[in-house]
Amino acid sequence: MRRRATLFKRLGDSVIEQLLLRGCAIRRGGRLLFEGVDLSLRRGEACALTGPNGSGKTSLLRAVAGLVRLEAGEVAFGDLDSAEARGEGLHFVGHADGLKSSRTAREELAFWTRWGGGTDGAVREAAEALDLVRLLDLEVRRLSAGQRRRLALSRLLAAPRALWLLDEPLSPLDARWREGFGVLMARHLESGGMILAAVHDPLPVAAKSLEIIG
Amino acid sequence: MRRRATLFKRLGDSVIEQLLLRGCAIRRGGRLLFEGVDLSLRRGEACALTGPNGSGKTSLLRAVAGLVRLEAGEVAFGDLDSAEARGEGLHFVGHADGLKSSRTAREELAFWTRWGGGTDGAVREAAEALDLVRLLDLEVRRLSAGQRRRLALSRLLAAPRALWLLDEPLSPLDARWREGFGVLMARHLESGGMILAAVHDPLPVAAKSLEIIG
Amino acid sequence: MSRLSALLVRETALAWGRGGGPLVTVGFYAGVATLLPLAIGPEPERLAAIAPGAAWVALALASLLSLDRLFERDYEDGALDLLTLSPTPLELTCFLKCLGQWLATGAPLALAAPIAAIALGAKPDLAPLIFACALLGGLAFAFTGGIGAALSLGARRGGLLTAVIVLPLFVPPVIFGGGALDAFASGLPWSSGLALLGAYAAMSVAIGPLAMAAACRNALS
Amino acid sequence: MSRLSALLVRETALAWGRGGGPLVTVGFYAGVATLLPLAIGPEPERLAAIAPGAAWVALALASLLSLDRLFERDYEDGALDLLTLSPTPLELTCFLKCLGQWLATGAPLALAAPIAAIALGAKPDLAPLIFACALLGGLAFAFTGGIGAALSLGARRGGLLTAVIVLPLFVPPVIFGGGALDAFASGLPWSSGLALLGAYAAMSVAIGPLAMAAACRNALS
Amino acid sequence: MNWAPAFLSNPERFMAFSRWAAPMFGVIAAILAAVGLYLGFTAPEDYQQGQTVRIMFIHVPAAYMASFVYVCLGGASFLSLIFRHALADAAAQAAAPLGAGFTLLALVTGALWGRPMWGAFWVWDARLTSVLVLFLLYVAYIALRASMDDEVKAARAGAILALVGAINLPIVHYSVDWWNTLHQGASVFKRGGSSLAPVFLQPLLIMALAYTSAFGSLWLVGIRGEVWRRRAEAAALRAARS
Ligand code: HEM
Ligand SMILES: Nc1ncnc2c1ncn2[C@@H]1O[C@H](COP(=O)(O)OP(=O)(O)OP(=O)(O)O)[C@@H](O)[C@H]1O
Ligand SMILES: Nc1ncnc2c1ncn2[C@@H]1O[C@H](COP(=O)(O)OP(=O)(O)OP(=O)(O)O)[C@@H](O)[C@H]1O
Ligand SMILES: [Mg+2]
Ligand SMILES: [Mg+2]
Repeated sequence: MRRRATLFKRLGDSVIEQLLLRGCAIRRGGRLLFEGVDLSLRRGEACALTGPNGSGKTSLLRAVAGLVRLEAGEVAFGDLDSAEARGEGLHFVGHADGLKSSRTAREELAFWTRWGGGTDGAVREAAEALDLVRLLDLEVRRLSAGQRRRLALSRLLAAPRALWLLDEPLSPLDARWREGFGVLMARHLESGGMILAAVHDPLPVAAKSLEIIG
Repeated sequence: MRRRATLFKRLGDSVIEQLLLRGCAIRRGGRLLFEGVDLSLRRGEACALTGPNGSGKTSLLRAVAGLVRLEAGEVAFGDLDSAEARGEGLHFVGHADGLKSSRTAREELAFWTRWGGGTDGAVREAAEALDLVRLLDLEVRRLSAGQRRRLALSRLLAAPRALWLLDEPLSPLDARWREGFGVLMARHLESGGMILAAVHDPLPVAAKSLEIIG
Repeated sequence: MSRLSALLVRETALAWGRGGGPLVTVGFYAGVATLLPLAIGPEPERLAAIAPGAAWVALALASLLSLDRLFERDYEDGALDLLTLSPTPLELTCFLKCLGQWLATGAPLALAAPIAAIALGAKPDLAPLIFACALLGGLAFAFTGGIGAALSLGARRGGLLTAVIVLPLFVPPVIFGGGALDAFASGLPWSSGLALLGAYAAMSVAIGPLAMAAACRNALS
Repeated sequence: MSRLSALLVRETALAWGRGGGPLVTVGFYAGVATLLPLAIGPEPERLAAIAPGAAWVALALASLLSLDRLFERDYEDGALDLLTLSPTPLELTCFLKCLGQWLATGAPLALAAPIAAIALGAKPDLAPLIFACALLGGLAFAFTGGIGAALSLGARRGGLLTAVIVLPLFVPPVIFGGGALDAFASGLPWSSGLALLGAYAAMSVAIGPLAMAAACRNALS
Repeated sequence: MNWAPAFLSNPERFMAFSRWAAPMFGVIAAILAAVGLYLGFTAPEDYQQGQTVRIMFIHVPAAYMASFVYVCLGGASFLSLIFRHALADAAAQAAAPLGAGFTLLALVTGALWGRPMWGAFWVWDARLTSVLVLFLLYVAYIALRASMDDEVKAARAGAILALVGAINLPIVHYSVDWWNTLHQGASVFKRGGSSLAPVFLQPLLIMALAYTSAFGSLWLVGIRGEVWRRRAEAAALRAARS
C-alpha cells in the first residue's frame, strides 16, 4: 500500500476525466479501415480493443494519441484541450518501443521518466516494480524480449498519467509477469486511471471490450 | 491435400533426421544462463521451449542455429554435418524478422524464398497459404503487426526444410491465425518435419515440452 | 526545464555515439584533410592556397556524414512518437536535437578545423577566422541538415536523398565562409562574408526547427 | 546460382535505395564537386589544377557516405542471421553485398566523375583516365569500406567509427589514383599509378570478404 | 491578384477556366515568340558581342523564368501547406519540372554564351552557382516527391522543402551585387531606367512575355493532367473496393 501511495499519487493537473470517441473512422493507404467507432471510458475503467489482424487497432490507438489523422469523427478528453491531454495526460506503449539498443536500460528509463515529467525517485520505484534493477546497467540490445518489454512498460509507472494506451502489452511476457502486470493495471484503475489496450487475449483485469470489425 | 503435396514435398537431400542436444550450457554477459539441457527431437515431433523471461530460450534457439556459441555440450543433427544441416536443413524465425521496412512484401518474400532455395511457384503458394496475396504490393512498414509476422512465417513454407526454430511465433497473430498456423504446423509435422518453438502459451499442436529454469 | 535538459543530454549523447566522440570526430576530420593533398599533389603553394577552403569543405561533408540518422532512428524505433507526445512543442524538441548534434559533432569539428588548415599550410593568423567560420557554419549545417534529415523520413530513398536535399542548402554558407576566408587571405575586407554567414546561421536556427517539426509530423501521420 | 543472383539483385536494389538511384547519386556528386570551388574561390587556374584530385576525393567521400549502413541494417533487423544460415559461405555473401553496393553507387559515380572534373576545368583528355581510376577506385572503396562497416557492427560508436576505420584504408587508393592523374596531367608516365590502383582494388576484392565475414560472425555470436 | 487563388480553388471552376485559358496562353506565347525572335534576329549586331548577342533573347528570359517559376512553386506550396488544398498541390507538382526545364535552359544558353564572352563554358561565380543550386533544388524537390508513396505526405514534404529552398531566391537575385562577379549586373530593370538600347530591350521584353505565357499554358496543362490522374486513381480505388 505504501508503494501504491507513491506510484499512483496525484496525477497532476491535466487529469483526463473521460475518453470519448464519437463516430471515428480511419483511412490508411486509400482504404477505409473502419467507421462509426464509439467509445466512452471513464476513470477507473479499462477497455480491451480486439479485432482481427489488420482491422485497425493500432491505427485507432495512434489516432487517440493524435499521431494519425481521423477520417471522420472525433476524440475528446473530457473537457481538457486535446493538445494538453495528449501532451500530459496519456502514455502510449506500442510495438516499436522507442528504446535505443545501444544505450543502457538505466539511461533509457531515466530519460523517458524525465521526459514524462517524473523524478529520479520514480525511476527507482518503476524499476523495482518491474524487477529491472538487476538489468539496469545492461545495454538494451542485450535484454531478452520480455525484459525489454518490461523496460518499455516501466515508463507507465515512472511518470503517473491518467490514460494508458497499450498495444499488445502482454505478448512477450511470461506467465508470472502477465499476472504481475495485471496487478499493476488493476492498481492504476483503482487509483482512477484509464486503460485502452489492443489485445488478442483477454486482459488480466475486468474490462469493457470494443471489437473492431475490419 | 493437393496443396500439402506441393508445399511439403521432398525436403531435399539435407534432411535432418534427428535433433539432439546434449548437456547444453550457455553463458551470456558473464552469467551462466543454464546448463545440462538435453533434448531429442525426431521427425514428426514438436517441442515447446518454455521458461520465464530471460531464462535463455532465445539464446538456446540461436545456439541450435549456430549463431551463438555453446559454453558446454553439443548440438547434433542426426548424422548430418552441422554446417550443412544449418545451411540447408533448418529455418529460424526470430523476433527480429529480417524484413526491410522500405521494401514491398513481394520483394522480401521472393528474395527469402530464393535464398532458401525455393521457386517462384513456392512464393505464390506460401503467400496464398498465409493469405498475403492482397498485401504483397504494400511496403513492409505499412503492414500491421500480425500481417508482418505472417509474412515472416511465410518463409517457412516457401522453401521446405525439416527443422523449424520459432521464437514466439504466435504472439501478434489473431485467434483465427493462431489456429491457421497451428494447422500449418501440424501439416509440417505430418510430412516429417520437426519444430522447436519458444513460447509462453501452449503450442496449437501436440508437442513435447522443455522447460528452461533460469 | 529538467525535461528539456534531459533531452539535450540524451541527444548529445546519441549524437556523440553516432559521431563516435571527439577522437573519432577529429580523426575523421584529419583523414579528410589528409586525403585532399594526397589527391592533389604535395606542392606547398598549391596546398596553402586551398588549405582554408579544403578545411571548410571537409567540415560541410563531415556534418553531412553524421546527419542522416538524426531523425531516422527515432522514427523507426518509435521514439519520435513519444517525443511528439509531450507538452514540449515539437519545434523545441527539434531545436534541441539539432543543438545536441552540434554540441557533439559541430563544436569539436570547429576546434579541429584551424589545426587542419594550418597543417595543410594555411597562415596561422587565419586560425581565429577559420574557427569562427567553423563554429557558425557548423550551426548552419546542423540546422539546415536537420531539415533534410526530417524531410526524407519515410521516403523510399533515405540516405543520399538527405544529401541531395541538404547540399543546395549548404551551398550559401559555404560560399559566405569561403569568401570571408579568401578575402582575409588576400588582405581584403572579410567581415561582410562573416556577417552573411552569421545571418544565414541565425536564419537556419530560426526556421529550421519549424520546418523539421512540420516534416516530422507529416512523416508520422 | 539463382540464390546468388537473387542476393546480388537484392543488394543492388537496397544500395540503390540507400543511394537513391542514378539521379540522386549523380546529383550528390555534382553537389560535392560544387562545394569545393565555392570554398576555394573561382579562379580558373587554381581550380583546374585541383579539379581531378577534387573529383577523386569526392568519390571517396561519396562512397563513404553510402557505406556505413551496408551491414548495420541487416544486423539490427535480423537479416544477417538469415543470411548466415545458408549453404552459401558468408564470405561469398559479403562479396556479393559489396558488389551490389558498387554496382548501385560506384559505377554511376564513376560515370559522373569525369564530367564533374571537366566542369571544374580539367582537360577533357583526362576523362578516360579519370573514369578508369574512378571505376577501380570505387571497387577498392566498396570492399575496404565494407570491412569498416562490418567491424563497427554492434560497437557502441557506429557511424563515424566506420569512417575512422575506413579512412586509413582509403588512403592508398587515393594516393595511387591521385598520383596517376597528376602524372598524366603533367605529361609524365602514369601507368604505374593506375597499375598500383588496380592491384590495390584486386587485393581488397580478394581480402575484404574474408575480413567482413569474420567480423560479421564475431558481431553475431 | 488576391481573387485568383480563391476563384480557382474550386476544381470545377478551375477545370472550366483552364480548358480555354491553356490553349489561349499557348497561342499568345507562339505569336509573341514569333515577333520577339523576328525582332531579335533583325536587330543590329552588337559592336562588342557580334552575333552572339542574340543568345540574350533566349537566355535572359529563361534565367528570369527560373526564378519566377520558383516563386510560383513556393506560392502554391504555401497554399497547399496552409489550406491543405489538393489543387494548390497539383499546381506545385506541375510547376517543378517546368522550373527545372527553364533553369536548365538558362544554364545551357548561359554556358554557350560564356564560351565566346568569357572564354569558358563555366566559371564558379556566385550567380552561376546559385542558379545551379536552384536547379539542384528543383531536382531535390522532384526526387523527394518521387520517393514517397503516400500522396498526402509527399505533398506536404515537398511543400516544406520548396518553402525552405526559397532562401536561395534572394541569393540568385542579389548575387551580382554581393560579389563582384564576371556575370552581368542588373541592366534591364534598374533604378534610373534601363541601360539597354531599345533595339535590344524591345525584343527582350517581348520574349520575356512569350516565355511567361508559354509557362502559363504548360502549367495549366500540367495541373489539368495532374487533376485527371488523381481522379482516375480515386476511381480505380473505388472500383477496387466495390
Ligand atoms: C551558365 C551561365 C549563366 C547563368 C546560370 C546565368 C544566369 C542568369 C540569371 C539568373 C540572370 C538574372 C535573372 C534575374 O535577375 O532575375 C541572368 C541575366 C543576364 N545574363 Fe546571365 N547567366 C549565365 C551566363 C551569361 C553570360 C555568358 C552572359 C553574357 C555575357 C550573360 C548575360 C546576362 C545578361 C545581359 C542578363 C540580364 C541582366 C539584367 O538585366 O538583369 N549571362 N543570367
Ligand atoms: N502507413 C500505412 N499506410 C498504408 N496502410 C497502412 C499503414 N499503416 C497501416 N496500414 C494498413 O492498415 C491496416 C490496419 O493496420 P493496423 O496496424 O492498425 O492493424 P491492427 O488492427 O493493429 O492489426 P494487428 O492485430 O495485426 O496489429 C492494415 O491492413 C495495414 O496494412
Ligand atoms: N548479447 C548478450 N550479451 C549479454 N547478455 C545477453 C545477451 N543476449 C541475451 N543476454 C542475456 O541473456 C539472458 C537470456 O536472454 P534470452 O533472450 O535468451 O531470454 P529468453 O528466454 O528468450 O527470454 P524472453 O522470454 O524474455 O524472450 C537475458 O538475461 C539477457 O539479458
Ligand atoms: Mg497492431
Ligand atoms: Mg526470447
